[in-house]
Amino acid sequence: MARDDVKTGYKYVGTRPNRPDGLDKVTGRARYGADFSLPGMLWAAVVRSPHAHARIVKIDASKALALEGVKAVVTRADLPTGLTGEDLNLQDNTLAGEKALYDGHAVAAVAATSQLLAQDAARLIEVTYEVLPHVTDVDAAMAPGAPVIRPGVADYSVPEGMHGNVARYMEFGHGDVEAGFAAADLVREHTYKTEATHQGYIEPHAAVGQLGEDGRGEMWVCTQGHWYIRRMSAAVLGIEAANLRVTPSEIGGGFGGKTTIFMEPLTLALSKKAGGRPVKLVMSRSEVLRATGPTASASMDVKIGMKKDGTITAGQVFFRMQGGAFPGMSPIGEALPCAFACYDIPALKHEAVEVIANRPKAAAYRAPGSPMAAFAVESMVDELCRELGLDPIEVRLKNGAKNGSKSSYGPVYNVIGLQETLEAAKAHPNYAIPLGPNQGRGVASGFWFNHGGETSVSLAVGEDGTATVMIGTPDIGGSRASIGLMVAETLGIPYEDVRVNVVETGALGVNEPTHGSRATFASGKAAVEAANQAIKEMCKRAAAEWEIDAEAVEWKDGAAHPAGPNAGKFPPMTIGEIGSKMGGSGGPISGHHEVTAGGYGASFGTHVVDVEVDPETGRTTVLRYLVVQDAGTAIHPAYVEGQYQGGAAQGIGWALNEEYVYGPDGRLQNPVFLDYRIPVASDLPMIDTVIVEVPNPGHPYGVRGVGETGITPPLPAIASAIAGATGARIRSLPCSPPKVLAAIKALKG
Amino acid sequence: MRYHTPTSFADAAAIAAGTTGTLRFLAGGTDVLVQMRAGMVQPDDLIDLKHIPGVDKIERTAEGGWRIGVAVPGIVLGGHAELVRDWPGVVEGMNLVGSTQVQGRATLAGNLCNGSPAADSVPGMVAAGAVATVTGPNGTREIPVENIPAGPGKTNLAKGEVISAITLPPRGKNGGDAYLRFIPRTEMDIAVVGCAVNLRLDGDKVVEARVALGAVAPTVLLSEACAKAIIGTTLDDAALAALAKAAEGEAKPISDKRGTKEFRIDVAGVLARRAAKIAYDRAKGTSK
Amino acid sequence: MAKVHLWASLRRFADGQEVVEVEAATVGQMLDALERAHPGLGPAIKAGLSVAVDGEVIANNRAAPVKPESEVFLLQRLKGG
Amino acid sequence: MSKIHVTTTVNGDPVEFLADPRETLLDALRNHLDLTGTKEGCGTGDCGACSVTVDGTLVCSCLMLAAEANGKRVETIEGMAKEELHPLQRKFIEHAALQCGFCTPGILVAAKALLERNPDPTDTEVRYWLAGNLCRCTGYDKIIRAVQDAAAEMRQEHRGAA
Repeated sequence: MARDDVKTGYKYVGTRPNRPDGLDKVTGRARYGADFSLPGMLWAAVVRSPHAHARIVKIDASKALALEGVKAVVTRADLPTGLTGEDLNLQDNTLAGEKALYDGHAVAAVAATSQLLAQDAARLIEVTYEVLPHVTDVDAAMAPGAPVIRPGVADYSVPEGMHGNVARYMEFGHGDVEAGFAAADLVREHTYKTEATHQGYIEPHAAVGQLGEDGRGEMWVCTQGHWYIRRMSAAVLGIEAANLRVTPSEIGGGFGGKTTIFMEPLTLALSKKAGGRPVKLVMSRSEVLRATGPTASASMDVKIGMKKDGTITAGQVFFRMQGGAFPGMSPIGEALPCAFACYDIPALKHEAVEVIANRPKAAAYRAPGSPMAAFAVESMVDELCRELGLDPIEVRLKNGAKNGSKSSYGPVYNVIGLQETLEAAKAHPNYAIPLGPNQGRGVASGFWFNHGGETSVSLAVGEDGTATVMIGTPDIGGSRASIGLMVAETLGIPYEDVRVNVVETGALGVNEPTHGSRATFASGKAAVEAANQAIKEMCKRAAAEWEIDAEAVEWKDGAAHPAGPNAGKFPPMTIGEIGSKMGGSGGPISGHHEVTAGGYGASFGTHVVDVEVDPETGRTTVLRYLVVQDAGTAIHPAYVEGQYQGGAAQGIGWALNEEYVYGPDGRLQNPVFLDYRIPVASDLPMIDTVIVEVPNPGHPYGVRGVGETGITPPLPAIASAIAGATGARIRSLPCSPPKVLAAIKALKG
Repeated sequence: MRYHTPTSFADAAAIAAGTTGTLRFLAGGTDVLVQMRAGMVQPDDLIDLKHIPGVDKIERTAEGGWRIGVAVPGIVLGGHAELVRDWPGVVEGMNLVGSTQVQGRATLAGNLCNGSPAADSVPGMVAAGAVATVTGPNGTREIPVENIPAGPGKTNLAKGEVISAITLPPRGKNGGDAYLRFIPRTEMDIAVVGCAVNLRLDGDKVVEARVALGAVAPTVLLSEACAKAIIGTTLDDAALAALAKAAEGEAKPISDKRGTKEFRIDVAGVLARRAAKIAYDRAKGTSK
Repeated sequence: MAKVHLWASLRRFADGQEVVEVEAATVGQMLDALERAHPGLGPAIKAGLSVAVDGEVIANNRAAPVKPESEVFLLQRLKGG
Repeated sequence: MSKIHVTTTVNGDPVEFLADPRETLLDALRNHLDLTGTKEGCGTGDCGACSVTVDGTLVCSCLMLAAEANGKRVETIEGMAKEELHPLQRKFIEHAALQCGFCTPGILVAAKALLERNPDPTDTEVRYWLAGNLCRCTGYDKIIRAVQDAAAEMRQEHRGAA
């Protein structure tokens, strides 16, 4: 299933060349967010609320401003009023208004001539708070008597009578679930919980912003989407987006967490107040954990009915999710359709509510909502399989979605590869390895929609026969290489002759961020179209030179060839020859393509994990791990594997140790990597991968997008493996040693 | 902040005695710099001890023990074959502190003075019977390591006093020590529970034992009851069970973000058992 | 006429109907027609919707074509990580 | 606040700068010497992105004051490639052992320090040595493979040279 086994006839697609930015990244030359500096630059620091919920009575910055070298302080009073909807939410999160809504909420910012001075000045800004009652847990936020954090937060969807912290409600389904449960031999019903986790990118947010009196400005920033940064920053500050030019730096990881703004507009606001001097702001790790966008925490009721032969007759879920103190941030709209997306079940009912709580404004995190939903549903499917003595892969093959299945969320699947991933997992040697004492095996499947979105790409043919491609989707994990490969394939020129650049907002039309697994899919698709456009023009130039019809010229192997009746009449004209003469043959040759890309194909994966649990301490060791996922087509298989492995590692962290821990005072207790425990090198085994390729008919090279699905199956797969090893089922993540040990002891009575 | 680089402990003590604001000593800096970065501590005076001659040395004492300078980092301890042969438990405790990078800087004295009940190097030192040499404005005194920490983040050192060396006693014959800790990951975490066992055998029988428990009380505990449970035994299953029970009984932990009270009590017993076995095997010479 | 499937909790804004038939050649026309027929759906449409037309999910493209025989499902606006 | 005059050697070059006594070596490298290849991921010694060697010992430059570097020999990622790339650098590119690349300088510096001490480590030894270097993108798999492949090549070269 790896590329080697599939004959595609591609010359470049499917190969593993060095990435174009590799050299810069191994030598320390690549410039990330905090690596930019400008002449006359100031440094900024942010004052943050130490309270989970408090009225801001007074902000006194006089002592800070009295320090020599302190140039500007901004508070909410410096920002425009009258914003509505999500723009207001963004502004409220950039700087607190009347109330601080979570521990770490920004209250003021200061710019000074050095970083230490800015930090000293921030400590001198005195904020008077009136502390208010708070709530941080998703279930507690809906309990009677829980403080209503923001009255009137409910949108149109919330039925009368729900708690004041409920912001959204959703329900859908099909079939008769009660009849389905009645037809089952075994019906089980449980509640599953997941804690909030953070994307944990190693690069903290950083930006350098400059804004002059004329309202024109620039920003250099690490982001997944600089057009989003531009639009959001402009909205928050009440300036014209067109007057802001945003250049993305190299990005040190994002995973969805860098698709929105947090402190970026503050650099501009401070710059303007400081007479237009550029201002640099770099978050500390604790600021990142306290005050950027972790994912939601969830509490999920699941009920599934199964027959003795493994047929699933009905499923029902009720999800409660909190995405912080702002409405619209929890991924209920994604979690619900993902819940049963891997299955073809005759009767399903999905319900969810979004609740707000005194926590930071959640952001997207790799397949937002899908990992939680998978934890609940796939854990329950595993519980039923174990109780009925059924093989978990066979049950998934039996009930799994296929081409033409009606999806759990309504539409019919076109061409999908879930069954292929299940067959490959079943056939993999890992699935046959005998388990020892205290060892267990877990299986789970996962799903992500993938995404297309607004995309603009341009391509210029060089005088030397090379091609330069300008894309607007920041490269997080090797997309420049994969887009370069597709362009090389299309133009028929060596990969080394294609240069792919991520360009700033002034150089292209609008692009959505690198999110939803869309960069290689959508920018790649647009780049191929742009290349085709350039090819058309090059054929025209050749035709003019040969004095034949442009339609009688075909492009192959990097050259125009006379075709049809003219075949063989002229020697092929290479891209280099055409490029070298283009000034005299009509002018520079380029191609461009702008589209809201459609045609994306859903992505499915199946994971198999073996663990060993220390029965005396409850500590789980991952022994081996297998990721099988449908890539559509793997353009650069090494980076496809990298996405699979990285997604699995994040999922393993979520399953075992990562969690936001809030104290009774509503403050985050673990805002450092010491206690926010992401997997370290010695925690993990090698992560085996199988790339299944069921090409997506909606893409010229069959790409589906590979980034997101991989984080989804590990949560239930690990919990199920622990259940296999110990007999104890953990229904509340993380499966931390104290929890696992307590469950083992409870079993023993 | 004033940064001082005295060249003798007497000078260091004099500078320390003369300060009026927040004072910190700097050896490896792996705790102090973290606290400064987090804004928990803003020292007015920082006294760097690394310019004092001898602080980077490991030396045999006249009695056959080891005198370890306050700036000797973990990686140097771990690379000292003779010291490792004598006190593998002490060294393995120190080598569990932080990453390889932290090992390049972190010291026994710093780990001790940070005052954390979860400090990985402290149970091993306590079990070994290590002694801290303390220099103050009125000269030097020797204090058993277990008497240095006063509670989380606090020490029993008086104003102007600074640890000038750590001394491990002579290993002697038929002895072995070991340290184990429990963490949720494999590396990089603070101990949820730690336990060090140091014992001496006569034949198969344990004749001396010191057992120290970490992260189950405000300071590292030196447990009589645990020692009693194994002295006079051959560390058979009954003795190990008694040791586990004693450790569970001694543990008076709290529940926090790193673990629950119940979990810490259970695991204290488990680690005591496991560490005792390793120490026993080392004393027998059947393992390293 | 394209058949537009409403998720269950939207049906109360459309007289309890599960499927609403509308005349539309594009996603944008379809959404406009829906809102004209059932003004109660306005806030949901304004909040942002994704749609699936004949199996293909369309996040936010009002220009995407809808055929007379198309089967359309409304979804909440999808985000990605 | 009076500043401290620091004289040190970075990647073989003599350098001097004035440091606030509270400034870390990491701050000095990045802000005074424009050596931004060394990264800050946490500032508390938990992520290893700021790894450098000081007098040959691997340390976190965020856990060391700039003033402490006086008279020392500091090596950073910028000094790793001589006339050509270090085998580790080359193997990291070839094995796709980096995705976002932010942790890469620290991991390369740490891995180089490992191979200088232990030219033939086991996978487990590599994993524990690098446990203080967090990577969130790769799951470490390709990093371990790249380090081992570089180690094998370096052993081969060493044998060839001997």
